[in-house]
Amino acid sequence: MNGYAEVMVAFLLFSVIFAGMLVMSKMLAPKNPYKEKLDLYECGSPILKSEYMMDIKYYLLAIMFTLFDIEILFIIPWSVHARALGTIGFAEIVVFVILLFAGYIYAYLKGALKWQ
Amino acid sequence: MSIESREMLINMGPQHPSTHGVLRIILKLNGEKIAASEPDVGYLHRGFEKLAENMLYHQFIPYTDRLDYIASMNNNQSYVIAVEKLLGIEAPPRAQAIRVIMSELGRISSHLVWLATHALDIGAMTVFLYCFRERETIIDLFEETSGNRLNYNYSRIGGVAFDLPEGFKDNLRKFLDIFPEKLGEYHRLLTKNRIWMSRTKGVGILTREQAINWGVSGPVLRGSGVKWDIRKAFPYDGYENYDFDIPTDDACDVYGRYLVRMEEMRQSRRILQQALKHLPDGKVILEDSPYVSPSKEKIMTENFSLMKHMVLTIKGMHTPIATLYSATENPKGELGFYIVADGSGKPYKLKIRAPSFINISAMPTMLRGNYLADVIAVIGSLDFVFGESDR
Amino acid sequence: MPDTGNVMARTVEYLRKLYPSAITEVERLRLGRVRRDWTISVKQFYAYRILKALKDYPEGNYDFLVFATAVDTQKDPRFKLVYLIRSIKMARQITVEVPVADDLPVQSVYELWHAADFDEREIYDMYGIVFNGHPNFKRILMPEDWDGFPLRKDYPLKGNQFSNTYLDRKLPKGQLKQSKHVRMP
Amino acid sequence: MSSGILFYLLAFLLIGSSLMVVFSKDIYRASFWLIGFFLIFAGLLFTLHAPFLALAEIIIYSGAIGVMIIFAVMLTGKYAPLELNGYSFVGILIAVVFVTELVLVIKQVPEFTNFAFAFVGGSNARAIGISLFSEYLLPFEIIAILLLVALFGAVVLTMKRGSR
Amino acid sequence: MISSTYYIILLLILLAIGAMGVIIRKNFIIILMSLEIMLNAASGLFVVGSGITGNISGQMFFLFVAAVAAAETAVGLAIAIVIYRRKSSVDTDKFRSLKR
Amino acid sequence: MSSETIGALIFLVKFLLLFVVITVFVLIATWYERKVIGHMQQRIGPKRVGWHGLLQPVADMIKAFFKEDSIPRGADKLFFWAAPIIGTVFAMMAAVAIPFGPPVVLFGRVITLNVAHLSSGALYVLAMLSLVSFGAIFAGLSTKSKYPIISAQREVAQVISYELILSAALLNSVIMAGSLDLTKIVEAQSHLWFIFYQPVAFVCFLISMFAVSGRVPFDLPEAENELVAGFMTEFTGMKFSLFYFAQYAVIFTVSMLAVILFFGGWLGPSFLPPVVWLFIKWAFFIFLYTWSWATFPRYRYDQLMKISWKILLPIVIVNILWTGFALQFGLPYLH
Amino acid sequence: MLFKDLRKGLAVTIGYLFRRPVTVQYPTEKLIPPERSRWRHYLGVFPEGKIRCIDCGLCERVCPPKVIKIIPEIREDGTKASGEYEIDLGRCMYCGFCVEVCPELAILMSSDNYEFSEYNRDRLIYQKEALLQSGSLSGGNDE
Amino acid sequence: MAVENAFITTKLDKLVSWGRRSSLWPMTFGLACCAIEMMSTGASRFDLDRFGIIFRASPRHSDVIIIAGTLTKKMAVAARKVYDQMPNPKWVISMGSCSNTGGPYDTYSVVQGVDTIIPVDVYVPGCPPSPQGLMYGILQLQKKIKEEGSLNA
Repeated sequence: MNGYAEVMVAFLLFSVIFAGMLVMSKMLAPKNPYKEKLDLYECGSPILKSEYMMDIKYYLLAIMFTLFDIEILFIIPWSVHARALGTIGFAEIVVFVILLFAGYIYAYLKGALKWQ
Repeated sequence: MSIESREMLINMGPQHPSTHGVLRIILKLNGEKIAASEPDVGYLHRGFEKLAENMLYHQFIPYTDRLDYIASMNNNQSYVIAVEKLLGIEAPPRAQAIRVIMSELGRISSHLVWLATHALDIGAMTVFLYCFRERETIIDLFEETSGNRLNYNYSRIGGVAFDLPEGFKDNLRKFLDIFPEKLGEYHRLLTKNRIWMSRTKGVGILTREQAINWGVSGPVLRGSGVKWDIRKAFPYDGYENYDFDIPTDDACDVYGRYLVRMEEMRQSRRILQQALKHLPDGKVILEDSPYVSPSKEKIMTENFSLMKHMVLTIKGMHTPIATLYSATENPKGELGFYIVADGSGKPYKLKIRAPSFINISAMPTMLRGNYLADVIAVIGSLDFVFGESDR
Repeated sequence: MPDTGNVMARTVEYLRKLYPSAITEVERLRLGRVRRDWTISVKQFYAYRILKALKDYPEGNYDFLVFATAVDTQKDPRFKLVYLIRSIKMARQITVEVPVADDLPVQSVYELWHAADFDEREIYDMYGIVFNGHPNFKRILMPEDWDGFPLRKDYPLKGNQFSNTYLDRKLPKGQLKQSKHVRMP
Repeated sequence: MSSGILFYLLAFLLIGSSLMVVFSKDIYRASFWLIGFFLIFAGLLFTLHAPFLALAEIIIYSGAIGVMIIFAVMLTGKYAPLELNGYSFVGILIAVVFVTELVLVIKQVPEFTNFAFAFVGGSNARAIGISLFSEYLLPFEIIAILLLVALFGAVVLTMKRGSR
Repeated sequence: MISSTYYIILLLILLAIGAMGVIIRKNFIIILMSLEIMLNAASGLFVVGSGITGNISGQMFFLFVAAVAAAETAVGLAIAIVIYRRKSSVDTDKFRSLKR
Repeated sequence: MSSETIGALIFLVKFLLLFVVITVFVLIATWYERKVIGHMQQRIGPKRVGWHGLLQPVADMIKAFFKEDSIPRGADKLFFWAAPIIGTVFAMMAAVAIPFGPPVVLFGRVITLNVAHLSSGALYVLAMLSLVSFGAIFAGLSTKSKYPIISAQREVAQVISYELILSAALLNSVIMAGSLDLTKIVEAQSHLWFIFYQPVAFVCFLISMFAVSGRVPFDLPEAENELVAGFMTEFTGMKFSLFYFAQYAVIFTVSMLAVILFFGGWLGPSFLPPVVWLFIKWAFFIFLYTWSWATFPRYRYDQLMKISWKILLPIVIVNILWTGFALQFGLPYLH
Repeated sequence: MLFKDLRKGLAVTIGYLFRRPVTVQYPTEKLIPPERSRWRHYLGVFPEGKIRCIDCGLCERVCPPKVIKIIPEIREDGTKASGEYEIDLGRCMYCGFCVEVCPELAILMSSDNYEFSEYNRDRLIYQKEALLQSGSLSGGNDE
Repeated sequence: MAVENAFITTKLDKLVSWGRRSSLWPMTFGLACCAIEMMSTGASRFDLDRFGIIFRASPRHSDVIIIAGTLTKKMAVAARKVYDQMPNPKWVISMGSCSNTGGPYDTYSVVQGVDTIIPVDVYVPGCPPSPQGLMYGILQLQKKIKEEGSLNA
């Protein structure tokens, strides 16, 4: 066993426990739904119909997050072995990081990280 | 932004934790940025002006408490001064000094509530509780003087209702001694705090010209760098005898208004100290004026006094036929009463110039281009009260 | 502090020179000790121009609109608009009264003082006087579907009937606790 | 025995969730099921004794790509009409034929059951590290350049006009 | 016991489902999602192969595919968003050409 | 009994123990937090329900359990049910890999003091923490209500920004220890805690810790004064409580992680058992959460992003390179 | 030093952690309101037990929200006697004008009787019998 | 069996009722003057947290709504809506004269008593009620919940 079977079983157990809690609560609690109760909450005012549109910069953030996440994921194999991989490995990582940082600086200069 | 985004309409209020009561703002959001906003007031419109037209002058005093219910003493004083001016009388010096003490205490207490809610809105929860802790001390002073915790009904036409209770001066002195330390605590928690500064600096800008054009008053006007204070410009109740400064700030933003109010609390303390030192002796209400009921002892013993008392209570007093506007510097700004008197015991018309009402109208200007989270900072810095705004 | 009368007198003189027939009445009642502002009555036709002239008054702009309101005089013309304008520089204020009729729209002063924004809406809300040229003209204090103008003298204090479909709806079954009639021990 | 149950459960969930993705009308739901798919796929990789890859799957696919997709949906619209016409049935048919063919081919591949062996270097991450910095140096750097270019592309696409 | 064949068949089915999605759906984002399923299934086959051959290379390829998938999704979704902003639709039928 | 059955039993016992520990922690923590913050504000906090209000969380839970569960019209029922479960389950799952002490030998078996002993434990915890936010995201998307949607978007943006810093800061400890195994990371600190080698990484970790668990000054997604209750606005009763549960479980895990990565985990003088040392250090972080809640205002989200992307990210990446450099060339800075 | 601004704030909050709370723990310990406090009304009586009120109606007239209702009782011999006296405490604004104008000290307000919540709105209308008691009507809480 | 069942039910009933009254979360519905006193009650001097009361902003999380202040006709719709949106079981405390009966504002724009809009459980008189008065009202509500029983709510 490498521990991951336990993880999966724990996942199942937790899901069952928490879903069970919700279902139990639903069964035992009083119910009295009616039209007005089920209205969306909007501070007591009549609901203004419109769709929420997000700022596109968030999407750029998500992209940058993805790229840096991958970077970190690729650094991890080196990090557990950093000493053994020696100077070559370190140089590799430096080049790798610098390449991604170039992208970071590009995005920075392009104003992707500007908020005002 | 390169690509045009569509806008979202969102309701903030009337039931919202940070709209200080019942303000409703309709925000047009572009992402989280505010493209436009429209304040919708009137959720606490109670018909004060109509009520006043159906009420004797003195009966309306308790209602003025409920205008700006955070600084009831100031409202009392403002209304009573307006009526006194209309009648051409003036309260005795001791009464004036007591009113000054009360209104400055009211100013501190109001600013404490402002700081409490402002800080709570921006997330500093503890400041809220600290401010209310100090406010309780002031409330205690008010309660032992006037008999109520919030709506004091203390000022009377021609003076104040009661003299100061025993031990009041000591209690007040004690409060004034500890207050700077507490004020220092708030400063340490907020003023130089990087989070607080980043949340308030450069937010909700209202330039000098805009401030004047929008007719804002009080700390909001002074936070925009206009040195204007009714206490200095049109002194009342002997304010010309006190030595105090009018703090202003040229930053024109939320932080500037914050600093102005914090400094105002210090100045109020200064005035209070002077008032305490030079508190005159004597009567607290005019006794032989035709507009003022005699004291209780006289009513219970003298027949003539009883008659006068009954007439004043039932029919009210004869006023000159005149119109008048009188304003005082309330914690929120310039609170004015415009009275049209027709000679009867009831005002023909009473217009209340509510500072909050006008200050709210300047809000869309301050909000444009800011973030959703800044709305609450701006609301906090405007410090309005709906009892007064909606009347 | 310069003498009050002189500044005000100069202001009125200036206005008179500009629009000779505009000002019908000048009132400088001294009540009590501390009244310093004058009141001028202006014909409705000239009202906007007079106000504009006051705003641009060379000696010190009357750039601060303290408030605007109306009075239901129950005479003819029925209403009287009241503007109180202040010059922050000179620390002076002047009241401008404009008698207006019930049904004639009035020129909005929003462009001169944005402070009139809410005040004019309030006047409309309370008295039913309509303003032209206001950017967002609708009721402000009362609900949009309110009937009548409360501060008119013929409006009863307790108001007229108000009904709202949302409120008139009965509470759903099992909801009403009847707290009004059940006496708890 | 138990690993058999686990496999069938995972297989069922994988196929179910991928079908939900393909046939859902609401893109939010589709992204929900897609993230679920990634998670279950990570479970499958666990059973293949590739824990590092499973975690990579969770971090990259569920974490990063899932977030990107949710953002994209928030930026566009929610509903995607699902119209099935003759054209799409051809698509389904092609898919089915494709599968059967491949399954027939698979019959030739030798069976193999013991996935639980260790690679050179002990733990999964370590083995990958050694391999990455010896054999796969060049692809590693190319990946960096690819990511860089992707970032350029995304920035150029979304911030094109008048960003200043 | 579960042998590699089971894994391969499962992954092939997933691949087919992904392909089906790419073919029948018209929404660009859903197509991208289906593509992700296909990529997953394909790289999963690499991992199974790595197990069979006892060579870590298969797992390496999984990582590389993941990186490529991320890059592809990033750019693909960016394109989808740009197109949506222009044509307010992400329906593939509506943008046969990337021109305006 | 076969060895497998015993293994399964041990697993079950450990699992239940973890569940109980976290549940008790969540219950106690809500009480403790209200009490401590109360005293910081010169008031008392829960007092009247049970001894010094100790039963307060229990009462809250019972009430929430028997509260009506209403789902707004037009809400996505699947998301509405799934979101609280996702949040809680993954928060708990993250705790599964946390070791509470060195492995012990009992009945001739080596028993690790975590529910699942994983060779890439650190990475696993990170992966699970990144999944917790999906609970909040789907909760926000579940209705067409506006405040929750804004909140969901803030949650995503915040989590992606700070997940990165968290993992990069964590990487420093991994590089130092040369392993992803949390037990080994602790063992590697036996002569000096990593906080002394990596103060910068620790500060970054600390900041992102607050952000990931969504507490003051980074509690933007549920900023009560702006967004009413954020993504939880439309959730009632038990579902709402589960979100709280998830938040505290995350706090539990992240604080544990901080102790393990930088403060030498359960290492300490031997007059106390290791587990006690672990919990003492951990309690400091829990107190830190309360303390900062009592003191700080909250940031605006663009400032939050700015801190993460413009300040912390370059620092933490450079720090990784520096750590690698120091490791390669054996600068006196290390060992 | 680093983060000086933040540390200053933190010092303030932790400083209070060990100080005595200012809380008044209400049901067990109560804050006594000062003498002038205006809470529930009661009617003044002469030492011999006769009600002081002479039905002059001043309080009825002065009351701004008009919550006092007096219906005088005319005795057969023509003299006025104290009739019905009713205050709607649910509407009262506790301004104290009634106490202030009363020439006979006949209506007073208790300074410490603020505990009179009711389950029913009608019970807040206090008749003469209730107004003669200065204690609480609904009985204090159990603790 | 039935007896045992009834026994369990009453036990459970008591437990649930205890939970509900020990954790009354009011919603922030401050309207006017009374709101300030409500805030004071929550602040350090009086500290509602002792009773397990914390204010929530969303009606979905709250059990009791304290109508603190004048309810005008314009606001009544919002009040009703917010009340509607609270999940069962729910209670209403009417705080202060204005919300009890309309108070001193017998005018065209004020609702004459909250109970014309929503059912009220406890009326707290005062203008505004002192914090201790409000706490007394809350204790009365707790008493009422205790007597009401819970499972049929």
